[in-house]
Amino acid sequence: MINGRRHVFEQPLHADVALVKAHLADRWGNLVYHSAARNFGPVMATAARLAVVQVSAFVELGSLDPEAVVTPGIFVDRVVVA
Amino acid sequence: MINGRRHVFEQPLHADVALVKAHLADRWGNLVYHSAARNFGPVMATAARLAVVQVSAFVELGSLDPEAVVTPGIFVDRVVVA
Amino acid sequence: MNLSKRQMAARVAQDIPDGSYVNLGIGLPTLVADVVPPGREIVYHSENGILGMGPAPEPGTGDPELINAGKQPVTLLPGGAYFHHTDAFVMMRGGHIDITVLGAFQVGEGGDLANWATDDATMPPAVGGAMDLAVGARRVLVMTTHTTKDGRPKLLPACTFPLTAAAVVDRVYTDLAVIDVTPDGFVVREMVDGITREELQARTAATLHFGVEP
Amino acid sequence: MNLSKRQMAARVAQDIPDGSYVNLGIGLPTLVADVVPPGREIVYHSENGILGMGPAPEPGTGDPELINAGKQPVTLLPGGAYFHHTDAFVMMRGGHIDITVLGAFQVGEGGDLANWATDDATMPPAVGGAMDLAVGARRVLVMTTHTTKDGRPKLLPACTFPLTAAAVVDRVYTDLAVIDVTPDGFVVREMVDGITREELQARTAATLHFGVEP
Repeated sequence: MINGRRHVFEQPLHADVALVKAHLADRWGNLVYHSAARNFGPVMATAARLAVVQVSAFVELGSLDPEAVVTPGIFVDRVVVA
Repeated sequence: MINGRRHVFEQPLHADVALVKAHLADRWGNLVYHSAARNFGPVMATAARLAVVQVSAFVELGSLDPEAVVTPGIFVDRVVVA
Repeated sequence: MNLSKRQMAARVAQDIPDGSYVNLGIGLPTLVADVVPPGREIVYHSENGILGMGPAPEPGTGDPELINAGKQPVTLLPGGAYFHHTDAFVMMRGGHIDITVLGAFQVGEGGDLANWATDDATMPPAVGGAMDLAVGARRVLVMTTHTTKDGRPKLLPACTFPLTAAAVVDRVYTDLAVIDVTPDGFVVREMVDGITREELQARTAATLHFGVEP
Repeated sequence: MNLSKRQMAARVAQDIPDGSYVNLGIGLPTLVADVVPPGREIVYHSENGILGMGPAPEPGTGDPELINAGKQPVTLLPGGAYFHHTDAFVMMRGGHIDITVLGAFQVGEGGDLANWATDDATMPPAVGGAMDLAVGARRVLVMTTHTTKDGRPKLLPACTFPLTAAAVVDRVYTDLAVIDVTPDGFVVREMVDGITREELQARTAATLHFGVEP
């Protein structure tokens, strides 16, 4: 019960590994996505023990706009360009 | 208890009104912030019945990068340029 | 006599005010966007992370990653924004969506909605964002044929299929009628030409009341 | 004999490996960033929504909105990013911060930390992100003077002030010693020149053990 309304309490799910597709990454693992492909990646990256990300290109550190980074690199463990 | 570890369950807090400072807004109420001023605004805007936002400038609809909007306009009720 | 899908969609669209935030469920409800009266600015939400969704792109010009929750190619209007799954559901659960239009397998006269699983083992259940929309949207409109293909009623005293949500439906639009869910049960507000009250009742398992819109 | 604040910070900095994600608590711990050995790339997190925080700007050149959790002006390194409060706390609570360095009013020999409220009614309690950091960071380092200004011990059998978190502290750096929290209690790893074990014990309420680093 929260504020007098019934709610279901869902236990959080953790993943051992998340495989995420993003658009661009830099050396720290900061990610930006492309349009609706943003859907699950940013969320799963935060919830997995190991986040492995496929990106279309790797860019110079500092070239992603710090205001527009969607997944900060702290959530990213491995980046693969493909 | 979640995964065998004790947790405190905090009841969610709702605000009647949130007063938020952002950087730019468009006619739909989409917002971008400036550096660390992003801290509380995006979160409180989602949790308040009425979100009133002060911005430094109002921009044309479509001129904010849809990939970089931080607070989508659906969370924003009033915008004041000041 | 029966409304076509497009006519049903047009009837729903009449009831969507200018400036609404709207989520259209997968399937039949997506037709609504095509028939909204000109001049109304509706902001469409898709639970896969889009606000300000525009119509389908011209063939061959679409962005393969710009799709709606039903995996159909869409476009983004000026003012649109992308966000992730959790933010999409914050909008739904937090009561920020003005109107959702959902399909239904069954609707109970108390406003219960069943639209994700049947008793047919060959149809895999699929819930998507329907539970969160049904509970979170300020107004829940259901758009469905009045009966199943084999003629069984969908408007029942109580749903027999697993519920999507309890006591959430505000209004039902079928190919035969527009019906409100009220404290007194189903109240028919409009009927198509060429059908009688008795004929409509015969295709409905719950008791129908008839009244003009308050 | 006693280390200066800067010397204490330098000792802490020795133990921060290259490539770590680090959150430095408000006050004394912020000094650590100034004395990290050159060549180490440390990514500093601030719970007000910054990752990749750089040193204080040249006087007069700062961005008034680019401040750390202690409201001091900072800069952003290439590769840095901004995010909101909730995401900042997801990083902390989710175990993504490798090391946090926190101040303390008291540390219990079981690793309990008290650093947000005292029994002094004239000092308003202030918790900030300390509870989430203390519980969430993979390694919790405490940096504090060995005793209070009026000579009372801060390392105790059990804290008497309200706890920030229970059984979380890994290592304590004081102006007199480096002390690990172990299953056997406090184990002194290093002492400053000019102090004896007895003198150190005399300034400590909990029993000290002495051992070389494993």
